[in-house]
Amino acid sequence: MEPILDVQQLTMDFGGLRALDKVDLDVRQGEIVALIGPNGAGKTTFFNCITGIYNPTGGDVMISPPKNGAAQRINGLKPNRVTEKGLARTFQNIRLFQNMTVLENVMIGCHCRMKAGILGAVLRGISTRREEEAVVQKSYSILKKIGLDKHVNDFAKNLPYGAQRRLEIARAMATEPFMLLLDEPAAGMNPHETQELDELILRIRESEGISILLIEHDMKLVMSLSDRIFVMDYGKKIAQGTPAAISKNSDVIKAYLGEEIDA
Amino acid sequence: MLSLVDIHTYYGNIHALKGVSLEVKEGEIITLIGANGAGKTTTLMSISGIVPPRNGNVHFLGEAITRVNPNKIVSMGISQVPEGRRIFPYLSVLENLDMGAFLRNDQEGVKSDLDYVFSLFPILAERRNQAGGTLSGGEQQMLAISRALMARPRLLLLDEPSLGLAPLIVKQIFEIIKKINSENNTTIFLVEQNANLALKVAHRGYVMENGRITLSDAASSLLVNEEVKKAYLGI
Amino acid sequence: MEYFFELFLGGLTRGSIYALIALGYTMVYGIVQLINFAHGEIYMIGAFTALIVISVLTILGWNQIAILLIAAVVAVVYSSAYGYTMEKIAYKPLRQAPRLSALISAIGMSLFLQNYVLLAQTSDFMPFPGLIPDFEFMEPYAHIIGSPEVVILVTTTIVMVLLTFLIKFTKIGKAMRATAQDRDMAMLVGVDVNRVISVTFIIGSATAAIGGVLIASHIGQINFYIGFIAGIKAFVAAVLGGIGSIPGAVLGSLVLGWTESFFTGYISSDYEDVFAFVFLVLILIFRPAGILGRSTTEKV
Amino acid sequence: MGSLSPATMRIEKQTSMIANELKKSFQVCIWFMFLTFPIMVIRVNTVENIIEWRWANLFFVGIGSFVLSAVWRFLIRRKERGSQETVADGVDRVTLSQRLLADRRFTIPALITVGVGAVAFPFVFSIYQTNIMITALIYVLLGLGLNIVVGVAGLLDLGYAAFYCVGAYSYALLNYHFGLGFWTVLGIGAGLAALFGIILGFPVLRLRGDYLAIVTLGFGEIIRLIMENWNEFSFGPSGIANIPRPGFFGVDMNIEQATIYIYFLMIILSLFTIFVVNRLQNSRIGRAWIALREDEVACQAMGIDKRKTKLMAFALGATWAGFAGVVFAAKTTFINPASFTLWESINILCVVVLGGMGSIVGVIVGAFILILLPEYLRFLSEYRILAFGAILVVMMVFRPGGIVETVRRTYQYKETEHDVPHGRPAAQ
Amino acid sequence: ADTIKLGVAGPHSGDLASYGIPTIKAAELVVKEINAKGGVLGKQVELLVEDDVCKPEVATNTATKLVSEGVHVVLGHICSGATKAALGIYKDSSIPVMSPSATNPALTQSGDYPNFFRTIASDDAQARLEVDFALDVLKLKKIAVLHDKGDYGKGLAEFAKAFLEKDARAEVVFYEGITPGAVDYSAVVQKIKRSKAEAVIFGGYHPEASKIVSQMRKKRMDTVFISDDGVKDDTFIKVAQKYAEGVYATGPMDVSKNSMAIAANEAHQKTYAADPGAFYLNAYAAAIALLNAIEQAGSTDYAAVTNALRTKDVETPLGKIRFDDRGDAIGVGFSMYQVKDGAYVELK
Ligand SMILES: Nc1ncnc2c1ncn2[C@@H]1O[C@H](COP(=O)(O)OP(=O)(O)OP(=O)(O)O)[C@@H](O)[C@H]1O
Ligand SMILES: Nc1ncnc2c1ncn2[C@@H]1O[C@H](COP(=O)(O)OP(=O)(O)OP(=O)(O)O)[C@@H](O)[C@H]1O
Ligand SMILES: CC(C)C[C@H](N)C(=O)O
Ligand SMILES: [Mg+2]
Ligand SMILES: [Mg+2]
Repeated sequence: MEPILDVQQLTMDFGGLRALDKVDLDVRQGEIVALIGPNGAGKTTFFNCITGIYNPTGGDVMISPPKNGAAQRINGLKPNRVTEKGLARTFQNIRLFQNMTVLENVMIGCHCRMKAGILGAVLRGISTRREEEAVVQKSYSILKKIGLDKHVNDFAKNLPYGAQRRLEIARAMATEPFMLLLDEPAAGMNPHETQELDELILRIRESEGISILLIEHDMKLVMSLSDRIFVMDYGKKIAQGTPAAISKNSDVIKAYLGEEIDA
Repeated sequence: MLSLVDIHTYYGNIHALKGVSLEVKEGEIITLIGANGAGKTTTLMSISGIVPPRNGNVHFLGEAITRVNPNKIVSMGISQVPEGRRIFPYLSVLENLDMGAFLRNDQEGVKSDLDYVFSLFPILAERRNQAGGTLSGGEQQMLAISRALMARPRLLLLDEPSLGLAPLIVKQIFEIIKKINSENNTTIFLVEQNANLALKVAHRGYVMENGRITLSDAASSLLVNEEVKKAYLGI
Repeated sequence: MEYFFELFLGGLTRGSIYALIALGYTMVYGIVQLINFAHGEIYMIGAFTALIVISVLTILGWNQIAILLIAAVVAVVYSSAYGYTMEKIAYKPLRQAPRLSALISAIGMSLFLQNYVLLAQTSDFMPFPGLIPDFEFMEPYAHIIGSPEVVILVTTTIVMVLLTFLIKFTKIGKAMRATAQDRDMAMLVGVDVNRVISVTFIIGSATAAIGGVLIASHIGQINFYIGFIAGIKAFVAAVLGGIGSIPGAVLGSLVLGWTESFFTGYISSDYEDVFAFVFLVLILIFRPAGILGRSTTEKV
Repeated sequence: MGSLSPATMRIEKQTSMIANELKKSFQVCIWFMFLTFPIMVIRVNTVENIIEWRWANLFFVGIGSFVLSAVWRFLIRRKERGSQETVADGVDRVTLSQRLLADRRFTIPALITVGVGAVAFPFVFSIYQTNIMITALIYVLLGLGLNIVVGVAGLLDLGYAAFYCVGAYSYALLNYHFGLGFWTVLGIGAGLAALFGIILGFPVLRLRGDYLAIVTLGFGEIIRLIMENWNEFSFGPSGIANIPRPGFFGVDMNIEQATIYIYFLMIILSLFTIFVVNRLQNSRIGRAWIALREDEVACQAMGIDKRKTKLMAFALGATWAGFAGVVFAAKTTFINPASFTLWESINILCVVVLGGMGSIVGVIVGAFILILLPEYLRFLSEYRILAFGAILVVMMVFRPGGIVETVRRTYQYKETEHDVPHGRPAAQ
Repeated sequence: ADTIKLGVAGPHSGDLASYGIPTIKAAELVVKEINAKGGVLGKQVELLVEDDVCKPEVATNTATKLVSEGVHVVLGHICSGATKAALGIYKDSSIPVMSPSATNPALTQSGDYPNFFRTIASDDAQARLEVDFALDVLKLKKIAVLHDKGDYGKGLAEFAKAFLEKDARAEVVFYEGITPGAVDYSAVVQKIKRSKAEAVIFGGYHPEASKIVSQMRKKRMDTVFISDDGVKDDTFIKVAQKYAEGVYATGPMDVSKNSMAIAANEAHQKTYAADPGAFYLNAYAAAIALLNAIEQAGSTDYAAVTNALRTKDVETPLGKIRFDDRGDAIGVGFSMYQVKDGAYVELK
């Protein structure tokens, strides 16, 4: 099967520091792929380069959205263009719109799939009104799926940490992506909550057909969720493979895991 | 050493702590576990005086420290590794560590402590002149812990020190916690999501729900407590 | 060529005048993230206090040098006291409030202080004695640059160096930087944030007073409104240099001074300010955080 | 022990507290006497070499600061206690004003009263009152426009008066040269202002916070200075006089009638503004503005085009200043660049922040207070601006969020029966 | 009580307050004196003081306020711009207005404002005098014209420039505006030096003038400095001190020998323990002229009062004055002054 995300030789320099060094990575339709590695390995930087936050120094980022399959190069695009093309992300340090309600946060996610312009907003014709209603409804049902329907009208800043992480996912889903990039979604969650997250991610893939690329340090979650795992260290890819293979890979154990773990 | 008696803390209109009482004895490692939003962070912030409790009392070494300025509290020997690391983003790693020792005057001691934390986290030594804000998440966490250690506290408050760290480092961190507790006789108050690990290093533990302490026991008993297992250990 | 040199020196003088005010401005901004709109008024009050002291002592028949020193000291003390009080009244209660609220409070303060001086003293311009004597050795260059200008230049440099040293290397300076970056965390490492902020205002106001005395004696006249105009220019200069940066404030001031001087000299003073602002915009387009400001890209 | 009943203990505690407060106030009083000593007490006449000692002032400062400090402490204390008490009932604190605004039983009669009052106003009150009401309404327009930029989109604009200036000069010049009428220029002026909004918007797209503020400040000054210098175009600082008031089918009106006419015109224009601005804020674009204010990076990651959204905010904000400018020129019949200084921009900014950033009702209230206040403070004569400055500080200290804080809109949604394969996640 | 209401409008706060406040003082003193003598037409005179901050938009409010409070005559406004904006309102309510300071020529020359009078001459008259003096008396060839970009200063400078350009004897080598309030004018001064101008004609006020003159002299330039009544102010000499020596300035004809002027200045010294400020005597004269006109007219009727202003002479600190059809004071003209030994001396 053709990869829907194909990253080749991605390189990123910060001054003298090479944070990414010719990294290759690919994700196929419907896959859950994990990106792991020690702290400072360059995982978040990798996300930033793919989503247009940074402009990579070198390499290619290609996507082939499943709906209109033509492959296209997306490095150098503005973040909003990347999102329009169907890649949505969450942030390692939560970045919600703190002073907006939970529902509004998700509605912002819908922004790029809406059409109403200034005139539409002022005149509020039938189509605009329909669109607004539809967006409210869509946002609500996403929240319900994610289990935040109790909090629709709360301010994002007043949510507990775990709920904020889930809201980030909800917001990203609202952009109707074909692929979600999750940066440490389980950080700050207790094992019980992590378990719920595990189920949630599986459900997103199953019911929406969204592929997932995730960064995570919780090995239990990574091992149980992912189809394939990529491992980075010092900006380089040091291994890739199935969970079972990775958990036994001696390089990975040495650099990252510290011991063999059960996949 | 530290005791909280029936403290109530608010964020504007949100009643975050609804009568928390707990105690930490000299030389102990105690841990506070609880779901997201239970009020663990708030408890630490109330002790440090950043979010002073509206009612109730906090005593440290026999002195009341409720509504005392945070800098006074620090000078009495309480250091905190706050949630979210809170690295000074434009200070270099070295300067961040220096800030940790802000109230100390013994140049020699500071120097040797610096070497000590660099030995704990060699990566920090490598990045010593990089601005704190550009470190990766995990590097920042190491820096936050080191910074607190630089104050040579008598009581160290740790808020989710393992957050965002690689498994290898997490293990390391917990070892360091044990080490500073036994070697330097630093008392440790540990807040953790990773309850499993926390209860393994701690002597005693408290469980917090919705701004109240609902359970307290020896850590080993909590580890086998059915409810705790179900709710926090994910087993 | 000589003309060029003259304009260069003129711009330098003008720039260092801006810098004397901009230094305090940028320092307060750097630590508290507050556009202290009333900074210009502190400068004005410094000048007024000095004038009052000078006049009283002159009438009492004191000697020139003693008057100069005493006036400067009293002005520094009073400006600092005003800065300190202003912070306690108008800014401290607003620490947790939206930043714009503090800005409006500062604007209110600025209006209040202007009119306070207007009412308590007079609305007219008052002559301010030229305290700085013409040095003998400067006479050959007098057609290009005067002694007071040289004194201002030197003072600006000294103040800049002292402030940079203070912020970079002293304990209170470190505490200031920590407070600027994360106030709660600064408290958690034992910094007395209230004190740090008070000290910041006191030092910032003291530099404003020094500016007040020197600039007023250079210009030769003051009234209640001088602070506002000077404050705006200093604000522009501070931003141009990268607000919060001490050397930036000086560099920004000099660049602004030169821009104005050369534009006036070679083109026209009609559009002097227009050009200065256009230049400002151009610089900020290429360096969105000012000449010496740190880049705003944040790590996500 | 037991000899002290709790009641006496309370009283004792209170008396000691009061004594303490008085001591504090006394210290403040001494401090202020020191602080104001040179400027309030001494006045020198440098020509005649006379020193005038006004010791009485010291006394007034002393008394004044003592009383004010006591009141100030009392109010601060109450403010803190106030927030404690609302907490006790556990409900989310909604301020009285917000509650009132949300309650239809209150809003409808209130709206009717305001409506009737507004219509009757010019017939009941003097032409002076009507005149200042027009000014206040002009500021409602300006405030609502700037609110889009500052309050909603979070872009600090210190040069807003520039667009106001564009509107005013559009009318004055187009009328002077081409005889265009008020109604024609109303549209053109707004359009030109919007165009300038975009022109300003481009270079500042990359700038943030205070850098943006300074560039907009510069832009405002540039426009004013051009008007001052370019005589051939704008008649320079001496301005343009005899600008016609708006016409009404060629009817000749005396000043009183004209004032009333402009008053109603402004009422209609304000209603129109409120309508449009309200709709904008509650639309896809309005949400994007707010999101932009909250977090630019996340905003872009959610697919919002930062450039386009910012430019729209600038352009739409400027449009209202354009309208206001045209009306302003028609109302004063004389304009010169001095009306569009930085202070003007600051004044409009004060309207927005004092009223409550982002809140339409707040901005309207803010405009009325800030414009009417100096007018009604006229009895204080020279102390007017002094008092005005003090009031700004006090209002901000005691209501930092503005007079009316924004309430986020809640949306109506239908419960969906979403079939979730794995059952509802067990969120507590 | 039945009183004669005299409105006083001008900038009483803000950056231009110093031009407005002396007018209040003058009005207060005049009214106090007249009231002590039994008032006007047997009624006491009441002052209604209103601030206009020199802004046209505020001036319209000020004017409507005064009108709705029923003023009979208005002393003000101070700035030409504010005056222009306010005049329409007074005109519609038939109220005579007299300004001590608004010098814009159009105010009287356009014929748009029949209710307007002033106790100061207009800018073109001053410019004429300055130019004539430079050419006829000083016989200068190269002249720099400078202004402060303000309403008044630039207006004046433009007249001066136009007059010079019409005359073949001299050329304008330099014409520019400076930024008022700037901390230093060295660049402009250097430029004047380079232009080899023999004289500078400056339109504007004394704060800028003193800075420019001082800087020129400090740079050892001896360029002649000619300016206007905005500079013919003692503050200028106090501020510029030794550098003021030799500066020419036009100003209302010398009244220092006028007994009323002396008395008025003394009254100010006595009451406020300070020197009177700008336009004080003009305001003093205007207040007297207005109240006198009412007395002469026997009522506050608009036609009668304006007629009295135009036909009846009145003794004021500026001398004996009457107003012409356009509203300019007859007999109030300008003469040229020069600073000699720290004081302005009228040149004949
Ligand atoms: N904007 C930047 N400027 C300079 N260095 C940077 C910047 N962003 C990242 N780095 C550096 O790049 C390296 C990789 O950082 P990155 O955040 O990608 O790590 P990570 O793999 O996500 O680690 P973690 O698991 O701890 O989050 C780090 O050493 C970091 O210091
Ligand atoms: N700054 C704040 N403003 C308002 N409410 C807050 C604030 N900080 C925390 N809260 C609220 O207080 C309660 C307790 O929060 P706290 O951060 O102490 O929980 P926690 O136990 O540390 O949770 P976590 O595991 O997510 O860190 C929560 O309901 C939270 O929403
Ligand atoms: C006080 C000055 C501003 C008045 C000036 N002569 C004018 O006509 O405007
Ligand atoms: Mg990361
Ligand atoms: Mg927490």
